[in-house]
Amino acid sequence: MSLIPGFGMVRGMALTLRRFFEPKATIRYPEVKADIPPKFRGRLQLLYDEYGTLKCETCFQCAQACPIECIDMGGMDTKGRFHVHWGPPETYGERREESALRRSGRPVPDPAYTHFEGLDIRALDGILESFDHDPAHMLPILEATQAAYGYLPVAALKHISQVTGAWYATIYGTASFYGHLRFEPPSQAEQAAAMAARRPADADFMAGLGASLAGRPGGDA
Amino acid sequence: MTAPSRTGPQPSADDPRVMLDRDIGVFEPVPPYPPRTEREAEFYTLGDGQMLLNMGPQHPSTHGVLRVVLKLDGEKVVDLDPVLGYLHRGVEKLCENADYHQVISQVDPLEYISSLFCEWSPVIAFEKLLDVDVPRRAEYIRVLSGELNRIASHALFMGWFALDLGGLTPILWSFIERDEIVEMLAALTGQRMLFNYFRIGGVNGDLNHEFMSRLGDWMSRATKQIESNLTLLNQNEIFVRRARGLGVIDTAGALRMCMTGPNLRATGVPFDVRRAHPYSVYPELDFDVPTRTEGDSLARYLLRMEEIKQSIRIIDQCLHQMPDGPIMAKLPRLLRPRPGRAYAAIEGPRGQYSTYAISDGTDQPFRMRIHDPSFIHLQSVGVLMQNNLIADTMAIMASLDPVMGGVDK
Amino acid sequence: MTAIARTWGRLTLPGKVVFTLVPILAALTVGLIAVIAIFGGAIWDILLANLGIVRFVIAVTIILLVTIPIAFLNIYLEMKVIALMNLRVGPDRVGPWGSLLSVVHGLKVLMKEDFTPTGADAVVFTWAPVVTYGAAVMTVLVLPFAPGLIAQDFNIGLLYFFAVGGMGVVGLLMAGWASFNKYSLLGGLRSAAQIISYEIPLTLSVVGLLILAGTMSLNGIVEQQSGWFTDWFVFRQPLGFLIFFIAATAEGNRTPFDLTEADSEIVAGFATEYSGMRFGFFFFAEYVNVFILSALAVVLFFGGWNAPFPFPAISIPIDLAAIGLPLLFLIALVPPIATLIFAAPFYLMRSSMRWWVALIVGFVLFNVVAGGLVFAWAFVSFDWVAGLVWFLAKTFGFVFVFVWMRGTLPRVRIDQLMGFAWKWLLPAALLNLFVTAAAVVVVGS
Amino acid sequence: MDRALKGRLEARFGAMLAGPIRQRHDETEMRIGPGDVTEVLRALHDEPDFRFEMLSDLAGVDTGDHMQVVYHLWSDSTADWLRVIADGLSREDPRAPSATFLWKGAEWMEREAYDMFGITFEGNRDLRRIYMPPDYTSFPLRKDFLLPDDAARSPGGGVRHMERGHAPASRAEGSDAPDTIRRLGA
Repeated sequence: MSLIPGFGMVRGMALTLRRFFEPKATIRYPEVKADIPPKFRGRLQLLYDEYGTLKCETCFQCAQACPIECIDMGGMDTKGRFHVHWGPPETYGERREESALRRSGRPVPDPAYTHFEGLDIRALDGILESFDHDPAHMLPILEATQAAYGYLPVAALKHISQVTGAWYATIYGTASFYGHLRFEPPSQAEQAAAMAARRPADADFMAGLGASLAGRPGGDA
Repeated sequence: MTAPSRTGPQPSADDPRVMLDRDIGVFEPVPPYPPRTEREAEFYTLGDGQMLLNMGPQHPSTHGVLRVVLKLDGEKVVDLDPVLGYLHRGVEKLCENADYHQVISQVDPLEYISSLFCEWSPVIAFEKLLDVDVPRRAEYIRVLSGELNRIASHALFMGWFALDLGGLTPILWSFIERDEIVEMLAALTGQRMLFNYFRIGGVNGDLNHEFMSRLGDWMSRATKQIESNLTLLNQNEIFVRRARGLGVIDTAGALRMCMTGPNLRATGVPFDVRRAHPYSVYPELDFDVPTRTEGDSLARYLLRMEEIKQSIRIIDQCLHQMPDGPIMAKLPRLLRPRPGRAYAAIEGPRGQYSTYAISDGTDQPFRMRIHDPSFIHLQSVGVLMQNNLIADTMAIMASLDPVMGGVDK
Repeated sequence: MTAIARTWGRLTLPGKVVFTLVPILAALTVGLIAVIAIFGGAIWDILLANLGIVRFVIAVTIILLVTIPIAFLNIYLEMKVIALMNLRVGPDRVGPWGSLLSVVHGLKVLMKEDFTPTGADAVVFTWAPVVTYGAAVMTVLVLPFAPGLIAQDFNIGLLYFFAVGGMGVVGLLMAGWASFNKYSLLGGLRSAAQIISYEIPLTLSVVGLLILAGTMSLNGIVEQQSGWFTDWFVFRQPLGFLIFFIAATAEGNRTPFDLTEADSEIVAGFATEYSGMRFGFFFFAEYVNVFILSALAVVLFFGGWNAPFPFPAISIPIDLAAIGLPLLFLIALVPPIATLIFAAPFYLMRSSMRWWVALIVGFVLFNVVAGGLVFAWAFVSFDWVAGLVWFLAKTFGFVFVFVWMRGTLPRVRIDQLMGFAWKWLLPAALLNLFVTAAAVVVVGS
Repeated sequence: MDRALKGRLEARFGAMLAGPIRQRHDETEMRIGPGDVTEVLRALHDEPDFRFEMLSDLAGVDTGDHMQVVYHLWSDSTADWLRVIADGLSREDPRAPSATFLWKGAEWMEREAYDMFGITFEGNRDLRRIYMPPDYTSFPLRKDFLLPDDAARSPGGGVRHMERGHAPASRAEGSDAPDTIRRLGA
């Protein structure tokens, strides 16, 4: 505070008057867009190479690292491989709730996650125990796992990764290299049976659908 | 309709019944259940001529979604009861379910004004658990970016404090200050607000050209610009008369209230974790710990402005002493520290942030406790608010500089 | 048809009322014109017989109509000036430099839902903004805008001004009480305490001036300040002006004394529960008040409509009637020819410009130049035009100062506010009064 | 690591220690029983050769079979953080004495520990829930906390109070009152 009462206020007002004429800091948005820093990492994007194929190697590292699990491997590309799938931002919240639910140890009602769940890992633990949790014996572990479960469930791979310390990408690479290892249940028939068991109303629905299609010209039912 | 039943399942304070009670017709901030503690009973018992005033959670100057119930005698605030939890997201539980790397992005939004400090203390705690040595260049980069973030936070504090005292202009000037720093940090870290930059064992990226050019540009005029902004308030009679002698607390009281940071230093205690319990490369840097003895809002304000200057000094030294070398320690992708406990505290712009982490040998923390200075300082509002007016509630709260993201965790 | 029905359905209740009233009013106007055409002579006689009343009614109508643009202008000034001081651009989308934004705000306020909260005293709640706005507008009646341009030249003009201006606080108190909201109540009581305290130094500060002027008529006070700017009362009553200015700031609830609506403390004070046009009335009243207080400061201390120096009386004798018939040709020919002349350089020099664009530019330029010429002629020929221009320039200078203060200063606390009024302003005003009185006695004897 | 501090602590609190004093990095850790908390904290705070005047942190911990309350203290007499662990609180009814007699600022930290772990601090005069709603019944940071159980147990469905308040209810009772009022007033 200055000696003369009110002089400080006058100085402040002089400052604001000077700022009145100074250049302004506003970025006029629709005309001028703020530049995005080169390191900006605000949005997930899958890149394609010059032949139009996906550059993603489906190593699952992004899905594993994502803290709120909004990234998921799902869907199929044209070559029948997995590719990264992510929802619009609004679904992150739902993903987050699902994530919390799953971490609490309870089954998640969302069918997108059923293949991660419901796996009895006691057999897998036995296998891992017999191989001494050694990532060097990955191929025998995977073969034994397939022998135990019929195929290699994603949850099993994740568990192997967590217990042995090997990267998921390594395990996935090993598993996908050998033709005798498979990621789906062995036969279509069994899969269909499982589907039917899960949704018993399907048969009725298909029958009804066939009946409704039968009456239409061009219908092949 | 009948009066709310006092037995049976007790409704929550958010219960629509309180608002739908046509007999009252107005929302009274009295909880619809019998008082549970001594303090609650005392607070919600009104004396002669007293009334309750519900402030928030949407009040414009509660710095986020804080609800404060004021007990008034005229314009005089007799007592107040902050109600928290509107921003609570259970970050400690989230951290217990995330692996060590993921924790960093979980704690980032705690104090969204100064995110780097929220990352810093968990990172140090995990490094202690893992016995990792951080490369010196990474430490210097951490200090450099951290001090920049401290300036950004303090600059914004000036604006908020003036806004709560009724000044319109400083908040925009301080946002301009902050924006320059935030742009700089965006060039360094890739994000403007939730930087997610520190990593266990180092930092995410090295210094780059854009960051350095922006920083050099800013350093050449920072001091002058901040001084110029400060003339608006520091010499203003209205501002000084309002802030002086407002919310006074003495040293013993501040220690009793567990205050840290600028709020404690304003009472005369030179406690700064950077000096009192050094971490990172702060022992190698030359800076002062400013203190003041008044313990009022003006002292807290002036102290923060003084700290901006010290931070500029530190940044200058960091730029001159920046060593070459790696910015990350060699660490496996999946971290499994030995079972143990670690505690790490750092000096943030609001005070001491600390993390207490317990490892049980798995890749996720067994328990992760985050101690946030805003939380501690907010509870001392009730102590500072002895027979002040409503207008001072905001000013005192602003002078403590709480961020509700950190308070509610 | 469906489009009309849809539009009608989208209208809010005030909108429907307006759209119903407009045709009715149109019909009434037609009827009125018919009545005038038939009974014109008789009406004219009656009006001539009651000239004073007619004059008053016309003045009130004009003032009511004029306050709205004044409020718009003040709001725009506030937005733009504070924005520029904040180092931002402020309104820049609607109209040139965003100047129509406050008009859009006014329309928005009209469209908004107008609700009365449960538990509010509906009658008082509804009438509070009207009282506040009415008090603000009624004070304009005695303001001398220019020589002869005054609605009512009371011989107790200043007294009337303070009396009616003080009525605004009744509206604020009504609003604060009737809203059934604690924030509103606090705001209303704060405004009552504040305005009643500051009425006293405000009134006392001008008493010294009244001793010097010897009249309470605002027109008379202005006329005494003619001549050089050194004759303005601000140089004879500097302390009085300072007290008046501070008290007027408090009286108008402006920063740093805007405790009534302190948005960071009691949200918006008395206006917390108001919405729509009722809030608009409070809003307009505030800005009309700013204008009025600036105008009063100008009238009392800065010479009103007087120029700061003895304005040379130039008269350009244009006797339009003497031109006779060629005047018609002039009126018919000058605009197109001048438009062509102004458009020609644009069309010839810039080949990219279309001919019609050039014509439009030429027409606009012609209008600007012609308007300027006419204005300059009026300025030098009619003293009321010159007076109005000086008056408005000074007044908006003061409005700028009020806005400038709002952009700079923080708010004082209620106890500081009251302490300042009673401990400093009141003694200073009394001192000013005694010194002035003593000086008048000494000089006079 | 401050070896001297270890010696001093052992000499002063020898009988009260519930386990060995451990030191790692810049931390010294001592374990005491919950009954000794008041005495130990007061001694650490008041005695001139300790001067632990700053309570840096107060945390509750659920180890799975018992509860702990962890205090972190700072003093200018040592270069270490002192961690005092009040060990062995029962999970069924965890009780510890409050630290508010020394540090009033511990009040909210204790409220938080109560909210998250259900630890009752005797002597804290405002032991309410601080983050969770007052009608909440679970203790979220306990190791046996499961979200679905919690949702089933909490009144109002646990996570979504407002949805329950606004959900359409059947008007079978024939009452004229609006749904919300009738259901809540009943």
